[in-house]
Amino acid sequence: MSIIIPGDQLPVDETTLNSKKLTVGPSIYVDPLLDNQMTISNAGIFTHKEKKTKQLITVESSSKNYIPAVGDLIVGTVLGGFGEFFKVSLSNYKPPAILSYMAFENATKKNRPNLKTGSLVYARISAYDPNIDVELECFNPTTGKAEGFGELTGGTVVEVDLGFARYLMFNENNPVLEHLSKKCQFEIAIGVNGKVWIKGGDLVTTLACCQYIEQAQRLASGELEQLLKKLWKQHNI
Amino acid sequence: MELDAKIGVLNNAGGSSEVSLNGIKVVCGINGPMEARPRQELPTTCYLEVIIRPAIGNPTVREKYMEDKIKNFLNSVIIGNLYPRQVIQVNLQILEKKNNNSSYTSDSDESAATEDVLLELNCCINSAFLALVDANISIYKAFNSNIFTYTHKGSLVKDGLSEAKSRHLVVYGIKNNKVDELLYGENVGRFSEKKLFMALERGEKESMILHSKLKELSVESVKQKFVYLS
Amino acid sequence: MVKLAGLSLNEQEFLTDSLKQGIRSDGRSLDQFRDVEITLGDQPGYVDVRLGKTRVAVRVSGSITKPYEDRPFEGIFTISTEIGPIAGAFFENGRPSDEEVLVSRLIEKAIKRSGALDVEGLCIVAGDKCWNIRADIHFMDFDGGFIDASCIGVITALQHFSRPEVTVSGEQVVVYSTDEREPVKLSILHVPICVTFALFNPKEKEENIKGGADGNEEAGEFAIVDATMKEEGLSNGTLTITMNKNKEICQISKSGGLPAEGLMVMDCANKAYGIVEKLTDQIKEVLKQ
Amino acid sequence: MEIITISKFNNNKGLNDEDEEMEDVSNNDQIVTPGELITEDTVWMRGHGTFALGNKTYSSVAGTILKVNKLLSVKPLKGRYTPETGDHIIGRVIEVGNRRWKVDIGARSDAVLLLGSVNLPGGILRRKSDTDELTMRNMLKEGDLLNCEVQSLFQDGSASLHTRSLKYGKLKNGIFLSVPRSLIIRSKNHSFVLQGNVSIILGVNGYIWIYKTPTVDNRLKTDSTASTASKLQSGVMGRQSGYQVGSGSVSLTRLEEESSWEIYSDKNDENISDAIRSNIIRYRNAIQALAHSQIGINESRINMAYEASMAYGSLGSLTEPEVMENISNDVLNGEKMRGS
Amino acid sequence: MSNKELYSPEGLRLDGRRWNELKSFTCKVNTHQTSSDGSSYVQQGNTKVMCKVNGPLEPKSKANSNNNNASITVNLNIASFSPVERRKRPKSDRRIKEMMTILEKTFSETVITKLYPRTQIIVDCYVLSQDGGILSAVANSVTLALIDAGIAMYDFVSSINVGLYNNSIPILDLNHLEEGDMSFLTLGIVGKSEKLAMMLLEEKIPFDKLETLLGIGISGAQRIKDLMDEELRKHGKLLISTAAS
Repeated sequence: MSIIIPGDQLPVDETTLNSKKLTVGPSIYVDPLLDNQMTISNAGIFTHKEKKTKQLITVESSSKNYIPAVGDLIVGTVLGGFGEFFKVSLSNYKPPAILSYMAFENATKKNRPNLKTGSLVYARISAYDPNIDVELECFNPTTGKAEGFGELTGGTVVEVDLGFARYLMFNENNPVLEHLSKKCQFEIAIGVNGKVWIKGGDLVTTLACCQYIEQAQRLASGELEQLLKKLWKQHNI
Repeated sequence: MELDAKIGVLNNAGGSSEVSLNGIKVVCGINGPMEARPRQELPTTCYLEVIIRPAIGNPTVREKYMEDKIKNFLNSVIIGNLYPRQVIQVNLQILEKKNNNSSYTSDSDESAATEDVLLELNCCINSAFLALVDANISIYKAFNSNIFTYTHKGSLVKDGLSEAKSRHLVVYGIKNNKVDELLYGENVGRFSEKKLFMALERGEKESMILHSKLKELSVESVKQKFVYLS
Repeated sequence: MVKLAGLSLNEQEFLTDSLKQGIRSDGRSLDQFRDVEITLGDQPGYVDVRLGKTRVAVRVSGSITKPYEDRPFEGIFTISTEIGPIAGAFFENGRPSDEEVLVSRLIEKAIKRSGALDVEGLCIVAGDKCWNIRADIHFMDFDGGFIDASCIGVITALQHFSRPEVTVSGEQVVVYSTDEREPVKLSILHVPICVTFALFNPKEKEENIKGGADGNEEAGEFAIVDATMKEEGLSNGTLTITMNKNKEICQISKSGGLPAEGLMVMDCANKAYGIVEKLTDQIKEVLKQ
Repeated sequence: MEIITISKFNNNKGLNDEDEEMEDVSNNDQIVTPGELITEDTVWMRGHGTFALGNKTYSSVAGTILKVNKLLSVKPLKGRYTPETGDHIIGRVIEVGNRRWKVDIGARSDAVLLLGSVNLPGGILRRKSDTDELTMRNMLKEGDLLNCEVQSLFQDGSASLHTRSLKYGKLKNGIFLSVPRSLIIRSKNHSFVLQGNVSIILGVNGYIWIYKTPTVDNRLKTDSTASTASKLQSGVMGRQSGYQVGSGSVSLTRLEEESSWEIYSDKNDENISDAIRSNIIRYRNAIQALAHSQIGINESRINMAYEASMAYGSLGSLTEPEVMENISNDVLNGEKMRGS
Repeated sequence: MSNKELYSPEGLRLDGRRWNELKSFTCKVNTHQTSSDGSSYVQQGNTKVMCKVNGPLEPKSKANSNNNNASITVNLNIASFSPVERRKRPKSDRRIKEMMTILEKTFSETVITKLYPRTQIIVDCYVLSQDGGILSAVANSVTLALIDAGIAMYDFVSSINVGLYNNSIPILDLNHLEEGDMSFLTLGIVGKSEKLAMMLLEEKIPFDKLETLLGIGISGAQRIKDLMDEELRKHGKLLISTAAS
């Protein structure tokens, strides 16, 4: 694991970078004023992936500050309906995103989705530009089917660091959920905006799952089993 | 004096740090970037709101002065165009301040108070760096701040809390593991041009030393954030 | 206290449902106070209090000034309670909300008006010179319970603080530095502790107002001790009771909110006393070190 | 002075009378106050002014019990105006918005008057154009008073108004007066021509407009104002002699010629004589006297109060509390005499 | 005037009342019919308070607009001539702000706010003369004015204060001399129940006295409720007799 912070040098030398087509991920700032010089702007884990014709450098950082990107799956809170769309909050104190009434399965002008203020939705970011509103959709635009998107009923939400949310999302066999799934049944929707929706069979299970996810992000994978045992004992499940 | 610091001390803030240096203890909490109120909104870049609160009493012009200095300086470091129409709020709470007899103040302490400004700025800037890294806000370069003092005998010391002829605050930016440029300087007292340059030169060296310490802290905090990978 | 920024219906429902079953999301029982962590600073009068994720730092300081004209034999004691955005982005800078005014009034009543600090002992020269003791409360991190935490902070810091010795010879007032003479502790008359309850009404409002009366079924209101931010935001009102170990009530404040049965208030007061006893002992223990 | 706060009642059908003899509610002058138990009988549907818990129905306002079939409600003694479709009211423009005006009608929320709901200057058959949208402020601007009707209600109870009739529109040549709306008695007609060359509009919302009766004098003038006035006048006359639905309506062709910019003019007539002016004031003060004593206001009472006020020469003296009480006593006494 | 004969051995107070006797209570409603939707005047001994209610109406600013409920704004003006010694209090005074917040939070629970979404109810209170129990008198006058305005409420809020003399004898409905000399509890109850809508104790009392004070305060407040109710009915009868068409 190579951790770098601002002020560090890129751990890859220039000749390698120039050898293949390079894609630069977030947290590395390419300064247009300084001859596209690359500098490290955030602290995180550096990765350099090389393929036959191209290469990728990124810095994986974790924080509570979510910056939207097209294609991200998020858990959002509906702030209200306004004319033709809902406003949805992705994270507190950030400008809300827009979810059109038409961006649902089977939605027509007549058949409007019914979402109350304060309800949760699982949605995909369909358009993003820092200068305009973020747009969301609750269906797969190619098939027109919901495919798991839409309102999340019941359950509750745990807020986790963004890095952890991505880790849960993109590592299919991650030990965190693996362990939990052996213990109980649950539904989960992971938003890369740091919100994880969980619903267990009953209230106590949901609560235990919440506490587990919340505490798991501060533990090494070896300690997970112990945490689970402790929580389940505590709640007498 | 040794810098003592912790990262991620607050829960509500997006990033935070607690730094003790030269008898001053500062907590920095950063909120944001978040949606700007209309009067703060800047179309292409982020609006920085710096709030400093003193350990004792209500904020005065002294705090306003420091807020302004730090705001101007941070504006040159944060990559603002990544956060258009948003606000980044930098809160600095001074918790402890060790002058001769901190728990007792009287009106005659005013002159000492102006000298303290440099010491407090010094601590605030270092604290702000750690908090920015913790908050994952993009910056052009790393930075840190040091204070140098010319004693009445004319020798140059780092920090130096006792009476001094002049005091120099030096902030260098660090990029690609090298001292990049002088970002900010502030001086009080009487000194010659030559002495100033000497202090700056010393600053360059000390800056790298301090940076390695801050780096160590930052790396440790990143490790902690990704502990679940281990 | 704080608007429920972004708390979804699902979360609200989940929280109230759990509370109805007597379960809290941090594993406490309904009438359990969070563990209090009190850290004394190197300097006298500096205390750091943590109540769960809530963090409050209190700084007590002293200076010599002229007493108020209508109270020439008393020193001055002020408590500053400004909540800045460092405690959470929902607090605005420099503009106290109604809630913040309530917090500051409450702390003032609990500590200053209840006479916890002997202000007469702060007089140096009657009508001319006295000590001005100031407690600055720095609210650092908010997760409910600001009142309770700051009360603990202030009362601990007052006991931790010591002022320099002064002597009066004629017109002259001499202040001795801490090296010259042992500094003097303040005289604390009693140790008030605040306990805040959050009130919940799981049923309809009609039930709360008319339930119980006229032979209707029992209303279901209940109170929980030391609410977190989310719990506080969901509650229908708060009740703060300030007591000391001598079984004196220093202050009660139920500023509107859910109407509560008199019996429930008595019940809360009884619970509060148990907590007050425990916290007073803890503070004593901390100060011994 | 113990007051029994729990009162029960049985209805005339004698559905539920296990207790001793109970009062009959339909006499309508029993007062209930908030929190008071009205009935434990579940046959009633709960209407406005009540709330319920279990079987019990409580009053939420101070007022009188009102039963309509199985609907039980409490009519508050007082309260803000609640618009109903067809109400003839007076409103004040407070905001010019996007193709609509916001109008204060003394209700819980402001009403809207859509651009499409007014007579456009220059003929009713004209379609509204973009120019109209841009010149809305030339028709009605902030502060203007309107004579209008509630066209429909939105879901949240706020009103949409219209002025698409010649009797409605912008008001001039008079003064405004506001009285508690509970004092205005709903009737089929709310505008009257009074003696002394004065006309009055009693808005159902408690807003009143007293103005010079439009005269036929300027008939000789050749502009369209004259014809407007004359036709208005004839319309009013028609109503006076037994108003019937439909008789006041005006044919489209006439509307066309009358709907000129003149109807939105800000200028008062030049020839409002001092006599008319003082008559207007006298009516105003007479109505105020009625309102002072909480007496319901209708045409005949206004006339009686006006006559009673004649006993006092100075208009200013009419605002003195004793005088106001005297006037209203006179009205009430006069009514009794007539009634007996 | 220190701890002297506030309460004589014969059981009489400075103004001749017994320990459980209320100050003379008078109230009127509909006192300002042209400038408000509902208004009231309450006199408790020498404490005189007047209150005007306007609303529910379109909110003056977006901040006061709530999609589900009416928002209640209370303004409290304490006239500088109202105390015995003339004294000006700025409106920003924290004590006044505290009282306003308490009133707002109290009445937000008793007014059926869900009936009036996106509206604002503005309550203006004026203290004309002070002789103890301001908060109580103001709360009572707000109740009356809200009812007069025809605003739907679950029930009355009636309020009174009760003091503790010499840490032993409870005394109901204090005047300002008594207030200055003893700890007292101000409470407001809902209707004729024992439910406390608001409760405020600002100085020390022994814990075991709390129950007594609460009990006496609650019955005092219930009595006030009766008196207000009576006045409302009287006023209502009068209205019906004159306004009938």
